[in-house]
Amino acid sequence: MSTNPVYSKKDFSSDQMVRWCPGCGDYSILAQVQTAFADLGIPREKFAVIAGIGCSSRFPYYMQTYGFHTIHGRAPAFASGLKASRPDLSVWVVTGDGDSLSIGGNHLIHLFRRNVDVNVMLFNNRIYGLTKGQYSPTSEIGKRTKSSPMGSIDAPFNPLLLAIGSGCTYVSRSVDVFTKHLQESVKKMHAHKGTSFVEIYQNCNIFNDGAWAGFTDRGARDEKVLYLEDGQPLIWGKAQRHGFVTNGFGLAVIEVNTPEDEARVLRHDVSNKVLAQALAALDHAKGDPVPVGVFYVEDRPAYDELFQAQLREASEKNGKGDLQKLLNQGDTWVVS
Amino acid sequence: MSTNPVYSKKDFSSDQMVRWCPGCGDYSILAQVQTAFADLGIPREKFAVIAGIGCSSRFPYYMQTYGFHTIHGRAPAFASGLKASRPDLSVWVVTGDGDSLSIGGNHLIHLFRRNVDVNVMLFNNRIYGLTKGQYSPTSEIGKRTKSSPMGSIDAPFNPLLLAIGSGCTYVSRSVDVFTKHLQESVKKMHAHKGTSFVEIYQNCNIFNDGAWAGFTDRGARDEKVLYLEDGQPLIWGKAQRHGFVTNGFGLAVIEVNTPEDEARVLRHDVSNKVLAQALAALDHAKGDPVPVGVFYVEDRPAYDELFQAQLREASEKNGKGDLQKLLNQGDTWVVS
Amino acid sequence: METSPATPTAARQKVQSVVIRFAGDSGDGMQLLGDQFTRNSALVGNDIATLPDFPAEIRAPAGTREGVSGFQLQFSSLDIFTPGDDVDVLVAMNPAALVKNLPALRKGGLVVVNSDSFKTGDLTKARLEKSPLEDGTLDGYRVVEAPITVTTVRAVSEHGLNAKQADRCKNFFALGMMYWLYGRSMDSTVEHVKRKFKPPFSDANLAALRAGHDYAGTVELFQAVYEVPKAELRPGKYRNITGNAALALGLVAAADRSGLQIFYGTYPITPASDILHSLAPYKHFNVATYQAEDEIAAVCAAIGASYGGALGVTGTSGPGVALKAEAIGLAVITELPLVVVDVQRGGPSTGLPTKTEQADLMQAMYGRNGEAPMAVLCARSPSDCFEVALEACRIAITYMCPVMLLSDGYVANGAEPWAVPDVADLPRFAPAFRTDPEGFEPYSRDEATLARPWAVPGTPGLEHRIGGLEKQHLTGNVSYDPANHELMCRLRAEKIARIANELPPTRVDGDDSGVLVLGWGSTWGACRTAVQARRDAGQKVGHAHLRWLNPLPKDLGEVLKRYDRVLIPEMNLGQLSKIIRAEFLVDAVPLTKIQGLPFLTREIAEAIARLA
Amino acid sequence: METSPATPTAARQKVQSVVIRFAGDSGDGMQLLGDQFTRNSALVGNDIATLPDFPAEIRAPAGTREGVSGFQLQFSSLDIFTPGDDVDVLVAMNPAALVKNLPALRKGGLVVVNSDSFKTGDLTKARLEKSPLEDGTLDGYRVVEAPITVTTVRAVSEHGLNAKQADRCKNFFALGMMYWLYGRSMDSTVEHVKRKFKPPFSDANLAALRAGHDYAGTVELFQAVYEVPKAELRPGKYRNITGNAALALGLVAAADRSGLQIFYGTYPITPASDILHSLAPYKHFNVATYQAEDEIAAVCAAIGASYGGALGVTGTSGPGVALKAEAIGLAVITELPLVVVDVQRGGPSTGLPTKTEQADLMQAMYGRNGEAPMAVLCARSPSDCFEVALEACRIAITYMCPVMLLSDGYVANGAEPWAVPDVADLPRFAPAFRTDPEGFEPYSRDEATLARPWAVPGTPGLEHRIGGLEKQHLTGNVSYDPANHELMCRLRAEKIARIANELPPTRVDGDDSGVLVLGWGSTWGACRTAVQARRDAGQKVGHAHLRWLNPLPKDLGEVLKRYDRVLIPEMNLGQLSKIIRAEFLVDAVPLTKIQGLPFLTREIAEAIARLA
Ligand SMILES: Cc1ncc(C[n+]2csc(CCOP(=O)(O)OP(=O)(O)O)c2C)c(N)n1
Ligand SMILES: Cc1ncc(C[n+]2csc(CCOP(=O)(O)OP(=O)(O)O)c2C)c(N)n1
Ligand code: SF4
Ligand code: SF4
Ligand SMILES: [Mg+2]
Ligand SMILES: [Mg+2]
Repeated sequence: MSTNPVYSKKDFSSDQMVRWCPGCGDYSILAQVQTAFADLGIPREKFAVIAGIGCSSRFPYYMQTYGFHTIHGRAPAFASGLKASRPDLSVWVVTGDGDSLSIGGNHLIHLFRRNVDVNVMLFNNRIYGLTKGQYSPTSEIGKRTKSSPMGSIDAPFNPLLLAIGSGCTYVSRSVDVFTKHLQESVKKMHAHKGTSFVEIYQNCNIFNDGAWAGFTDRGARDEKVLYLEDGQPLIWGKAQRHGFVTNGFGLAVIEVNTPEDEARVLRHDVSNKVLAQALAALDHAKGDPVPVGVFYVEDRPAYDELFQAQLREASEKNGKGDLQKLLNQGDTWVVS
Repeated sequence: MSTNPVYSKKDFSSDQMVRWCPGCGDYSILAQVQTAFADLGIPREKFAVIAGIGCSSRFPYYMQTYGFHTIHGRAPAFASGLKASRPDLSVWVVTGDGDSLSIGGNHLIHLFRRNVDVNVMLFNNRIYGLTKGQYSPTSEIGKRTKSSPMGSIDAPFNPLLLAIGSGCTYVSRSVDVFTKHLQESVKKMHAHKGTSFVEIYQNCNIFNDGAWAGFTDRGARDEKVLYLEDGQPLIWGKAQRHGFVTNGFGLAVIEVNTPEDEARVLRHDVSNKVLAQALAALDHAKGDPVPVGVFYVEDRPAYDELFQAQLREASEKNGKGDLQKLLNQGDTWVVS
Repeated sequence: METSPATPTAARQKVQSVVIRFAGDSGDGMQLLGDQFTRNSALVGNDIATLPDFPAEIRAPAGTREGVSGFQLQFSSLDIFTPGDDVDVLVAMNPAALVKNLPALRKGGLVVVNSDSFKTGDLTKARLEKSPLEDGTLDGYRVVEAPITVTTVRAVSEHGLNAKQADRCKNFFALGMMYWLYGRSMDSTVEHVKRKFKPPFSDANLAALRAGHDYAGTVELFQAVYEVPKAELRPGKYRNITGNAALALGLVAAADRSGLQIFYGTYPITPASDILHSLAPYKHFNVATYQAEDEIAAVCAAIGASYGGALGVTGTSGPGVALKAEAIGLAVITELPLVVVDVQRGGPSTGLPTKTEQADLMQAMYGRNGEAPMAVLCARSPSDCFEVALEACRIAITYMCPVMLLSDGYVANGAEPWAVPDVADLPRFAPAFRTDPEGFEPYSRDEATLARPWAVPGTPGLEHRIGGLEKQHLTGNVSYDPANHELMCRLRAEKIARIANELPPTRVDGDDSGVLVLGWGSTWGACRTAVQARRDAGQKVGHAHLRWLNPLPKDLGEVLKRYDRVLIPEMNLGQLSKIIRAEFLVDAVPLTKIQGLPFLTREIAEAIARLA
Repeated sequence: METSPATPTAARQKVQSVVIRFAGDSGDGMQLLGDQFTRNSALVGNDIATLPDFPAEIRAPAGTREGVSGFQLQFSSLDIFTPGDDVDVLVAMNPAALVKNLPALRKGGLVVVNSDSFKTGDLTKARLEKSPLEDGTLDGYRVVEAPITVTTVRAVSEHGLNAKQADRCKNFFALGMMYWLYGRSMDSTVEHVKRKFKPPFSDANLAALRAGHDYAGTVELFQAVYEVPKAELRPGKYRNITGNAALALGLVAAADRSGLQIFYGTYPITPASDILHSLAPYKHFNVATYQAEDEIAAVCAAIGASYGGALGVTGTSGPGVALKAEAIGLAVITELPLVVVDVQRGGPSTGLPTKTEQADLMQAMYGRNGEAPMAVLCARSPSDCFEVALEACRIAITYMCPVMLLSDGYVANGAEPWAVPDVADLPRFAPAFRTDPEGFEPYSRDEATLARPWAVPGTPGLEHRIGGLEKQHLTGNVSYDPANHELMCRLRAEKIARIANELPPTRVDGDDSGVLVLGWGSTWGACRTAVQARRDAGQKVGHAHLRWLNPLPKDLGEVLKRYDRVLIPEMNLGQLSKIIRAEFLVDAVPLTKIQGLPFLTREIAEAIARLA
């Protein structure tokens, strides 16, 4: 492609009726992704959006790109095969907290360790939406649902800690209603070579309304959200008066009143895995701020590049295979 | 049980011929586990040893306990069901790096997050033994095997980081030939309520001989291994002259020559997750020492306890269910 | 139980059976409406059969055809077995509901529409250019247009609801109209509303209900009031029950009758999830539920529980059964009890998740590697799910084997009156756990059933190992011996075959010659009604309906031989037909339908007629 | 190619066929021994067929019965199709190998034992109380006791090996003895040793080889030297090939002939892993291999690659197929090309992983939820795997559908001579990818094959969505329409049925009446030999052997009708029998064997005779 096409959001809207419940957070995510894709400067036909099963996983139907609505939990596996053999495509996985972390957990962590150049958007609404409201692997302990009338007893995953723990090279977080932030998140993922992961806090207004409201509501946002920027001090709050400092081998909060305070504050470093793990472990329920943005970035070869490199190298070393020669190999004898 | 039976190792040896290759590290592990079990003071019939498929997973056959050689990768799921409904049993999972981290990854991480009181021993030989030597999810990049003649391109998992990242509450490491250490590891796991995990470095002398020799050989051991003890300084080496100190948000090595040096050295704290992650991330291939022992311990309720508590609570609240009443419930009417 | 009926102003006519369908947007409360009318019909002594029809989406866009939710009910003074082929009365809350459901209405039938919902915007959402009220669409039907929205809103105005809340009361208005039309007391619904809603919603709903009732009487919407007399039902206590609820109760009963904990390991999937939802509150009945990370873990956890001496049960739908296949094979070779419930839905793959189908029979029979024979039985109707669940558990424990229980979306979500059984009449089947170490061999067998002993961890002196490798006869040690493998394969097959020893002779309704209709599962009602219809028309027809598919009843071959022709109706492409043909070399004629919908009685009756 | 034979001192006798079995500890190098003798036999122009037999353990304890590794070879001057029923010569390196394999030796057969390995310790390991050399066990056989260990160690003494290394040369000593016995040139092995071993091992092995040869001649161990003359084979270039290797080459050929990348996604499992091992080095043939985290990921990655325009192939054994079931259903409904290779092994569950069986046929046909028809074909012999792999790929691409290729442990590990094909004779089948946006509909269909267009990501203007929900005819949009579902279910079935249009008429060897032996897969050689034997005995017998199991050949019903009786030999409990009976209502007689071992010719011949 010599000149890149100019797109608008509309170019990425398919002709299919969007069928999420009115008010579902998925609508905003769809809009932000369409907007962001239009800005990426890649021909539309080069996008492949792969999903599992769930409300969130219906996403591909609404994108005017190539799309594959596969089976429950396996999207990372389909995406891995596709990207390995078609590195020219921009491959995106859309998944829910049930799809990716319940049935699909294994494929997700293997995608991460292999570092296939696929972008994963996990819509976390802490519930199974499509099957009408059972607790999910991100639901909080004690959650009462139809399948847990006395409260769930399964401790939730922390998706970011799981991602880092399994070797993901790009780990980030955004929120359905943080429109600009989400658009930027999507664009940055695209720029990273290797698996990029974003956990998107998404509201399911039918079965788990307000799951994230404590810090995503307009009122709470400014006070509770810690916007991560590489190299910037870890400061948050409306008045920017809270900051993190190191404390032994951990984080402690200080009040940031003076320039000296500010100097003490830790600066975010996306290459520091231990710091990323500490930030990912923060818990809103315990009064911690909620970091959004990029937690961790690591530079290591993408699986699909290595895969293609071996194919190339084999051909360079041996020449393009000659089938007849191959068949004739080994201990042959002639009967005449 | 009023008096606990007194056992010796022999009491835990079954009558089945042990069929691992001569020289396999599994023999030592078997011996240490049998020895440790004999010391635990639980009646023999209370042990259930559950395994998947692999050389390592044949372990149950050789234990004179209840044993279940299940299917590939699923042992944690069988064990979860068993322990949830039979909390009186001491349930052990034996698995290999392929069984637990390749096909079985999802069940393992879900066991960890649920914190079912099951003890998991992962025999890590960095290879698929039973299927005759393909690379595994812990094999190093570039490993040449029958299935990766040009070298494998899949980055390995770090099993301990994965365990911590998925919420495991007891994370430890030992080595097949560290006989006493391994026995102690097994006993400590038993004492922990909740999922206990030990990664056991195991030598497969047929398909991956010497995978760990760099620090498990008698010569190298004293210099390379960092024995973790809660509350003790992180010091290692034959002369005990290397130590870890905090460095920003990370670990740095110093030479420990003076008492002041020693005072600077970080003390191990099994309750510090961030520290555990930093220690687990150490890489022998990069010249780091190899920690063995307990990395991390967290105290949170075990799944099976919560599971049983709900059953009990329901009966206490509602009384033992009366079936006839239940059937008669709802909108009934009488036809006469 | 009958309470005083409202006094209708119109003429009173008796009819035998009525089929009514409520259709509206999924937000319109059609299922509630249907449930209430069903319950009311049961209380007046009618026999009933229902068929709900949900959209696949949680909340499809309002007013669209995709968002239409329906509920069909047949109530009758006769014994009925289906929700009816042709709808007599269609209540349509919006244009989408009208056009989508009109094809089911019989010519001359009554259609009641909410005339307030036929504005241009409503028509657009339903992808209509003209209003069906005006373009002749409804020619040939009796049409009653009622301004349901406006009248409801007016009726509830004093209760202080906002516009949206007021609008949501209109299902009760429609219900009131229907109660008037069938001369019903509204007491049962009044009671329900008081119990389930809080003020001001309870009051508003009741106001809407009464308004609908009054409106129907006042404006003389209908020419007559219809009455469906009581049916002659077997005396007893009845309740209306869905298949999934009955299946759950069957499992609870199994816990009671066996004295075992039922361990229900599952992963949510439509249309099986409601079994989990039903069971979860029954922990005090020694029923434990375990929501696993996926279907594989669910069945493995259930097997783990069975290994420990509970009865492991796992419920799912077709795609989940596919995932469980490998583990079921392990249950086959380790000979542990296990019940696998498959609430079948439209396939292949994700298919039509909210629709019904019977296309997992072959998967149940053969969907595993190697020779892995499994007991398979099926439920014919909602209330039959109770009995079948109990029977599946009993067989699993008695024979130490996995059992597949086939239900389907139709049976699972449909409801019918259920004569509540007396617990004392239910079989007991407490297992005899092995405890004696003397002469213990893990793979010795019971002479009659070929079951091996159930020796659970914790039993002193019985420590032993089991697993997925071939077992040596008696000792259970791993064995690669060729003759032993053959022996064990045949023993496992023979064990399942022996279940037939305790099956009752095949019951055949109707004639002993002519055409035999051989059915299984949820086609029961349609088969039965069709056979009756053809017999009434003078054709010689018999009807046998299989509960057990593996093993088949011992006398089935004999039964088949008596007939000139055998017709096998199935909601698939002919799976039971294949089994019957292979087994008995009978040229059975398949009648297949694969539309996500149950058979109409007529479809089967016509096929029978063609074989005359 | 024949090189100068050694000059034997004993009499020279011609024989038609010889069956020889080498048996020893798994550490004794029996497979290498067998391979060398096989190759040598091929080079002298014999027809050959082999059967290796490994223990399940990697290294079972030395000297035990469980650790015995065997290799059977038939070499013949006739066209042969099996490794032979009865062993003429048994070479047993230790007591365990002797007692385990003696039952296969024909009465009067020759047994060569390593007399150095019958010490008390050896006997104990083999669970023997007395030495079989002394207790009459060998009465009725011709016994040659040779001090193989001692003589080998002596022979290699000058090469500086340690005791263990020296001991490991004894397979070459035994090989030398056999070369003498059959008057063979040892050149091929000498060459092999020089190529594959480094000094001092090469020299030691050669010394052992010569010592064995010399020993046999010097001590006049045998009464005669036997010669098996050249067979009359079809002229051409031959190589000896195992089924797994041939299958891998078939896939490489498919990459060449289709112009597509073959993407082999797999997870190791016995006995399929060797396909991966064979393919991995062929990256320069546009064959990519992907070792996935499990079987589910393997098939999904392969489907992902097919979606992108490669040909996805996934290989496994029975338990792996079970795990792939759900994803195969997705390939069925999305109508993407996919080849699934099932190298069948003993089941159920983990079963007998290193043994052969044909018990996954029903799983291949039906092991998925819903109506999910799949093309199924099978390989009859090691070299047939090449053709079948090529054909599976061609059909998958031509019909846009998943194809199941059934191999088994016997075919996969067995070897036979393969007439190397001329690449120019192989079919080409480059797919026509859709690129024209004009009138593009993802679910429009080719008139003949019903294939839908293959429109891959990256093609401008063809952006569209596919998935596992039911598809609307032509547009491919999600559709819950009942009639559409029925249409699509029938179209998917019809597409598979149409493959039969291009299948050749069923080939029947032998007679046109009497008994028809209908086989499939690896029973081919035994069926063929048995039919020949019975015809030689005067019975009227025909033999048809199916390559395609779904669809069946169109003329099969006609063929079956010609015969009085149909016999279906299978290594399972009668799976093809069920299919044939259901399809044709023919009272086919199953001949079943489920021992992890192939049929003996005799077993089939006797069954044929019983039907006379
Ligand atoms: C094999 C299989 N098992 C179960 C299901 C049922 N199912 C569909 S989506 C889903 C969970 C959806 O939750 P999530 O991924 O969080 O998506 P959401 O609907 O919340 O966006 C389940 C259990 C299925 N479709 N396939
Ligand atoms: C479903 C299934 N897939 C594949 C296999 C084959 N298989 C058996 S063990 C194994 C891997 C073993 O590796 P690991 O767990 O590391 O155990 P080790 O033999 O090294 O102790 C594989 C791939 C199987 N038995 N079942
Ligand atoms: S159920 Fe929840 S997640 Fe699903 S579409 Fe509705 S609001 Fe969104
Ligand atoms: S193959 Fe390796 S892991 Fe397996 S038994 Fe042999 S030495 Fe041990
Ligand atoms: Mg969700
Ligand atoms: Mg391993």
